[in-house]
Amino acid sequence: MKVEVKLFAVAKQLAGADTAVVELADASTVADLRAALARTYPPLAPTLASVVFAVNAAYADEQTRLHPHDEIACIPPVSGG
Amino acid sequence: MKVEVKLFAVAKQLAGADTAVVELADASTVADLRAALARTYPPLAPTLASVVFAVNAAYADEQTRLHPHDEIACIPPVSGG
Amino acid sequence: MIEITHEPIDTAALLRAVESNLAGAAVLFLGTTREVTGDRRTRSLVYEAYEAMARQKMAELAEEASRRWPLTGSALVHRLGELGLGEASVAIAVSSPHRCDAFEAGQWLIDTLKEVVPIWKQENWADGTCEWVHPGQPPSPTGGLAESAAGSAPAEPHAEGAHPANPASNES
Amino acid sequence: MIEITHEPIDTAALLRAVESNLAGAAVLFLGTTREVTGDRRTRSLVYEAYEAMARQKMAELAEEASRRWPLTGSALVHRLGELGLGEASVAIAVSSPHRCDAFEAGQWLIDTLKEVVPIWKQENWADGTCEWVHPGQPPSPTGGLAESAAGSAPAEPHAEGAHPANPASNES
Repeated sequence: MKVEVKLFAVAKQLAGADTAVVELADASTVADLRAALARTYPPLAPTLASVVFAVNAAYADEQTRLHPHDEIACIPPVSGG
Repeated sequence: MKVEVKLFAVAKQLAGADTAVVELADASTVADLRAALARTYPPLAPTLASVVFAVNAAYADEQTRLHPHDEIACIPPVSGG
Repeated sequence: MIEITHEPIDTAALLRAVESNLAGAAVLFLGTTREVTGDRRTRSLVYEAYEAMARQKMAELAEEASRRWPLTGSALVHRLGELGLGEASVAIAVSSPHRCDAFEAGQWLIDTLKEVVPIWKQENWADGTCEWVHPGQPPSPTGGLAESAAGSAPAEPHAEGAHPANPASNES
Repeated sequence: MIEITHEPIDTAALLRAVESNLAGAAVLFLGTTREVTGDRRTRSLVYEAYEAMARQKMAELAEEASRRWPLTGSALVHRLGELGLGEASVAIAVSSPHRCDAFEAGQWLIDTLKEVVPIWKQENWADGTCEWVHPGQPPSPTGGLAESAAGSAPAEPHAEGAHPANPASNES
């Protein structure tokens, strides 16, 4: 399946885009997505160790399974406030 | 010497006046003032145990000596804020 | 900015007074007239002050806070007269480079103001009675004058500004 | 009142939003753009958010604060876009019957907002460089992009919102 990942802050800057698109096997997890992003977007690789992911606007862990229509976002360490 | 004492809140209410006037010996202290007020204004007596006095807008203790032109105030427990 | 006023407190003016390019945080505290205390209802509060001394004490508190914390601004305003429900009787604003200091200084300022600044409030209860509030003295269930005059007030000094779990009066 | 806005924050609106006859205290916190951090000067900050999730997280924080403290009102507003020196990026107001709860809840809300709400700030330094601020990653002395791309970022998870004694960026 093809998933789109929203990018913010330094991740958006490094990728040069506000969305990343990666091809994943069905029933892939967040861990699989992390690995696929590093392969597909080499400039993102250094920062991926410190990001977390949100699935449908909730923080996800590495085991969370992804589905084709999920809203997925890459969340670098936050610095609001 | 004759001294005027500013009264506030329940002390003003009990005395029915915003100023008390008492006659003191020269070189009297705040302790002497407290005793003189109780004699001169019996309605104030019950509340005098819980008040403190300010002399020239600073909190005074029982040993503070009073002078004829001091600004003296009777300060019941405060409840601002 | 140190002020005693009979007008409604202009909170925007306090925030402007503590603005600074060196500040990363500002904290504004408002003490407001609460309707319900225990099972009693307040209609209004009346505040009275020994004004000259109150202003001086408030200025001393601002100076002391600036010694204790790295503040970039402080402002204290107390209102006097009759206040309706929800109205602010006191406003304190502080600013600082980092937020911890602003929170700590703001809390210290209101706690200490309530201990040392010569200002008094009178509760006008909804049942028509009214009484002066004096921490450390037993609250009167029936209004202030008769009860206080009846004597037996304890020889307790000024209350130490403790946060009362079940205050008998309008006490933030 | 939960809001993400590109306009200057209306602090009076936050205070009105938490007004209540049951409140004896209100606390307003403002996070503002500080000019000086260590020996560096900031020209402006730019804030970006994952807006839908940020709004949802802010609403969750307000609900959680109301479970932890007896609040009579809460309001959270975060501004996005470019902010000049002294401008407020975030405002939090809470009210409660007694002031301790308003201070504690206000401090918890800003601490937790800084940990969990997906919003990011970019420092535009006065020397012309700019960089995204990401707590837990080493700050770049020369601007963000080149340094970050050069790698060796530690595998540290999101910072736990500790109050940094010497923050490397505009951090209240």
